[in-house]
Amino acid sequence: MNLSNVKKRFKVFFNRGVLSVISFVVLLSFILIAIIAPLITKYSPYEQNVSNKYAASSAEHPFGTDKLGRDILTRLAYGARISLLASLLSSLVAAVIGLVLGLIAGFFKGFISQLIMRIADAELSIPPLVLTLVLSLLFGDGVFGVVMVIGISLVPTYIRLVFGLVLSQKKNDYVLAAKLIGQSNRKIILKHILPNCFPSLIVLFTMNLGTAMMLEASMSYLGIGIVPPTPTWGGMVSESYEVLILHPMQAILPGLCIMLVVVAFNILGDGLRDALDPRLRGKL
Amino acid sequence: MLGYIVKRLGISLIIIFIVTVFSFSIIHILPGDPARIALGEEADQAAVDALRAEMNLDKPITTQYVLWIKGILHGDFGMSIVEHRPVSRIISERLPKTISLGVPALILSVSLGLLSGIISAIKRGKFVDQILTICTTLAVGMPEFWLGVFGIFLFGLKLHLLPIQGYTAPSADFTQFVRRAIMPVVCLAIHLIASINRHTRANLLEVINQDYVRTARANGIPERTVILQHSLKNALIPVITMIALQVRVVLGGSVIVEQVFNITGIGLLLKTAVGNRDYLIIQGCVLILSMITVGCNFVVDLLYGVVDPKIRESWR
Amino acid sequence: MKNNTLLEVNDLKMHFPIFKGAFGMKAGVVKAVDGVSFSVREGETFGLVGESGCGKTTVGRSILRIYKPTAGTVIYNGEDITSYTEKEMSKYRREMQMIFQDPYSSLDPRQSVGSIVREAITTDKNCKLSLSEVDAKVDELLQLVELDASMKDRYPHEMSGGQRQRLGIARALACNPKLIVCDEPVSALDVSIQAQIINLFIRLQKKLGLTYVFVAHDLAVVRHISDRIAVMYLGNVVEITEATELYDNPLHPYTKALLSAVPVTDYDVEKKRERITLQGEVPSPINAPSGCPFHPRCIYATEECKQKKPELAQHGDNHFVACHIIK
Amino acid sequence: MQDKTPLLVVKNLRTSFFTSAGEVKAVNDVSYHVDEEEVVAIVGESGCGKSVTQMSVLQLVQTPPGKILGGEVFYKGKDLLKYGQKSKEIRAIRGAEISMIFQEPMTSLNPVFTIGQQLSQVIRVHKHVSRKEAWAEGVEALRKVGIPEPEARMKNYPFEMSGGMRQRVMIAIAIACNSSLIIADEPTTALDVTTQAQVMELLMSIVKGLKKAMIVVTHNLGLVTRYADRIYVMYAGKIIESGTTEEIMKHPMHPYTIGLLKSVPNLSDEKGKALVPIEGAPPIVINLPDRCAFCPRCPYATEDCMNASMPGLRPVDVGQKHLVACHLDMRGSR
Repeated sequence: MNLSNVKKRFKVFFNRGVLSVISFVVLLSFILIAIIAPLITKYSPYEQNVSNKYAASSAEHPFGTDKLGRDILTRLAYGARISLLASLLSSLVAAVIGLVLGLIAGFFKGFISQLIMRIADAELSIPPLVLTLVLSLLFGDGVFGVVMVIGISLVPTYIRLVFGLVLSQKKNDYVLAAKLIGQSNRKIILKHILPNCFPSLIVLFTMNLGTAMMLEASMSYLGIGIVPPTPTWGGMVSESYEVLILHPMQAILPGLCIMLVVVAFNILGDGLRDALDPRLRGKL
Repeated sequence: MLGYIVKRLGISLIIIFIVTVFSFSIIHILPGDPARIALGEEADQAAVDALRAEMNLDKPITTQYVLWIKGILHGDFGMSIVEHRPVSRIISERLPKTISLGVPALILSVSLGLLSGIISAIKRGKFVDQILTICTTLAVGMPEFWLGVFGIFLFGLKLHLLPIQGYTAPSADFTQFVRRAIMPVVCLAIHLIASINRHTRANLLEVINQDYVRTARANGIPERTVILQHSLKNALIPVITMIALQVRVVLGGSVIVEQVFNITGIGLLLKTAVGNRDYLIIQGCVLILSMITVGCNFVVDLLYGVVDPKIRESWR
Repeated sequence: MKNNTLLEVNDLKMHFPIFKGAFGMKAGVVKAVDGVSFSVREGETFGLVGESGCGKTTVGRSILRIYKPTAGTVIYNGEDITSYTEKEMSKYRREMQMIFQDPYSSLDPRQSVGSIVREAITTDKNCKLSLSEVDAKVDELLQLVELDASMKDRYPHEMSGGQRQRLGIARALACNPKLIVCDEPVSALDVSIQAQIINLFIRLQKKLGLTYVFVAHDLAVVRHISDRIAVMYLGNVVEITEATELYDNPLHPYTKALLSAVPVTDYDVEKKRERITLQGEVPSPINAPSGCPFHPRCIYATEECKQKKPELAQHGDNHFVACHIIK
Repeated sequence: MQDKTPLLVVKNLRTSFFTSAGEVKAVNDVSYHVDEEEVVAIVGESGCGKSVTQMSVLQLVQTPPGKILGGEVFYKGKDLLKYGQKSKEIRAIRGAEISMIFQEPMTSLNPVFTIGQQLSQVIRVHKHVSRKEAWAEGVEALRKVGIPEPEARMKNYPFEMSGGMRQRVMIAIAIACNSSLIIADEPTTALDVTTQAQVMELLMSIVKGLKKAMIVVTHNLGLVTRYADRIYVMYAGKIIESGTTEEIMKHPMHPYTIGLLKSVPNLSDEKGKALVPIEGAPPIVINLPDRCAFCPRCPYATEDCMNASMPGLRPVDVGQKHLVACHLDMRGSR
């Protein structure tokens, strides 16, 4: 096979459509694994077996065991649960809060709008991980804490998006037309402005799933938020650090999982953006 | 010009004010008495009360805030309750390390990101573009800590090319600084390189479809000039915004990267302080870091005028 | 019966402040409309014509009280609505409708055709129609604007420009309006479609007794549809007269130039026409010239024109001109 | 009478856009010519392919999705389509031999460069003169198009100028390198009526004064009547009628041209004359059947029109230069 032929096949394989399908399949399988985790493995993620620590890959333990003899496959599967759940819930929290604040800031002029936008700016001026570190003091550990912390730190992205969308929509004549037929402000927001925000919101939401996942992993790696022994991918990388030279796979596998899911979310977001709202290209 | 600067400065100050209120109140909503944390569970109540008085904790919360701000304006961020040293001194010891890694990371990502983005756009759909697209897509999804761990494993432990941990100041030993900084800098820059590449590519492709690019082509301007002059300058404007927004991501990344490579910069300081509830350090770090971000954004706002004559017009 | 005055505009002024600098200081005003008076009789079409920036759109929007005028009065149906609040306006809101220039941005892209018309019907607080009656009304309205009832489930992006404009008209008609301000309603359409929409406007007027204020830059279109026409220049009306009179006997120098700038398709007539090409550009409404706004470009301008702003004065039947030269 | 030599001859030009919905035959077998010192108008509604035809002449069509599929474009005897899209040869033609003026003066000039930078760049690309000389020539060009204070204007950015002024700048760029043919694509559509007259008069005085040829692409029939020598009428990617302005305006022979003239409101019409619109909307040129594309909207269409294949251009009368692509003989039936 000559080089140009290779290049051609490569091109076909990696065009948008195929990539989107692959990422969709990757995501679906991770979600499936997360849901049916107890069916995949007979072990519990917390079940220790110190006599069998750092076991090599075998039929019993496909990916081996960690320093406490826990099955790595099991911990990866349960880790998927935590990571997916945390990123999904935190993105939802952020979307709801951001949508409401963005609508208010965009539709009503004056002090309230200025205040909301400046608070969003202030939040955006604090580096993301610094913000989550500080907020985690407030919300404490556990899934709820992590969801709130990540959710709040993602809010400004939604506020800014919705604010911009509302402003650009208010310029459209259909908002004026609705006013002229006697429609109230509240109805105009709910019936006309809100539905037209949704396509862009969905795009941002999908992309933020990846961001949330990354933040959760980073927090877990630092040992804040969701703490051991609860299985998380970030935490697993952190735990395997000390035995890196002997058992590198223990660090590489969970990292690979994070990367696959985040990349899949991003590609899906790109695809959705091109399909739903191509104007966002180059902005998100 | 002056009016514009004053306006941007005003907005920056408002943002910093909100940040101070935020970081101050978060710490004070938290349960637990800082004086008690400082002295330990066994200390007697009288000593705790004395410390509370010394730290102004017995005063009303607004007075505390005003005193804190007053101190900051005099360069006094208070005393660390764990290290018993001035916060300002601790931060000034730590900050240079973070910055000496952050600045090269920014330079690396802007230069590499822009260059690869332009190549991607010119060769859109071609083999090079496909490769770059795959690389950047993967890079965006790569956790910094994992890349760091992977780098330590490969270049440090397996190949013995680079030291795996620690930090040397560039003034002390520059070669050693470079050897130790390579991996942290790459880790800090990886996400930013990828996103600058994506943005540059997307914006350039968008601009290439504009009417004025068609005019340039219709007037026989060579394709290279069309892209490097007519399109790039227009495409850069949104990219600059995006870079300004991403400065904070690099600073945030330092928390992770400093943990991975055991560099005692401001990120690691903050992480430790959060663990210790050393609240004046937390407040100080948050404030300093957000001031750096706001400052960068301010500079970028001014930079706009260089690229966009419309903004320059509004300065007059 | 074209004698009842439906709308009267007296010395209407609309000045927009410009803010500049760090503290949002007022740097000047755009005198978009600077003293415009005219009246519109019930059932007639009143044309407002002029080039971009002359303030014709602002006049249209001030009539509908989308803007609150800086000075002057708008009298609708004998009632001074100039300083009405949103609440007081609500009784006339639905009587006064607007057709927009851009058939794309004037329709909500996420609403189906049926739902757009239905919304306009049901927003009426006094609407006591049952669901099926509303549906029947929607069909009736679509039929009125010559849209197929099968289009009800379509979305605006599936329609052509002409169909969208018909839908915009149907939405306005759903409110049972008396007065419709048409803001450049055909200028975004293809030439072969323009005639369809113009004919529709004329038919609807005959059928429903509508009153139009027709705002446009295309003299030929305005002349075709209007009974009377006001020519605007830089926030002022320079000439008001009957449509035929305007073309046969234009008096104001600007009107003459405007008419001669529009070529006609009649080959022999076109080759014989006199061509007046104006020099210079329309001045900015921020620092409009003193005296007659047209004097810097007018070849007849005298010292008086530079000093004193001319008032509209009658020159013949129903023919009003604001010019010092015409005596 | 001396016969004029053709400056530009376009033969059987075909350009298509390949979209997800199918192949859009934007320019479908179009042939026309422009003589020296002649003003030719290409008339049609949006989407008829009149602009794409001109873009194809200079190979400015975006590829992909567009592609020039075939045909020949002879300019002064050389076939321009033989040159590559980015070749030196075609670049030497663009802006220097054939200049284009576009519709949108607001977006056709680069917002981040001054007028002087853009104007002198074009001069330098084609004339190999120094920066200073190019600047001076630019000032001269601005003076020729009637821009007051050209030296100061050279330092302005496009957004500091009005639409009419920007269109004058476009004209200045077009004449700066002394091109023989100007292609003006809807040059005045975005402008006000009186500015439109100013710009057109300026263009005509330049074309007549400097003995250039011009192609005006427009939908404005009045403009064509006033300024053009010859007219080509396009519909759905094809030329359906051509002839001198007088012939076409006085005796249109294609039902579409007739309909267009009847549907446009005219200042000279007597009051009360009803407009006769063409019903329906122009077709989207995807997968059109092989028959007259105007058939579905044509009030004169017969059974034969629906079944017969696409009519070719034929002379209205034997030996005449007035050509029409219609099965019917419309003489006297108007």
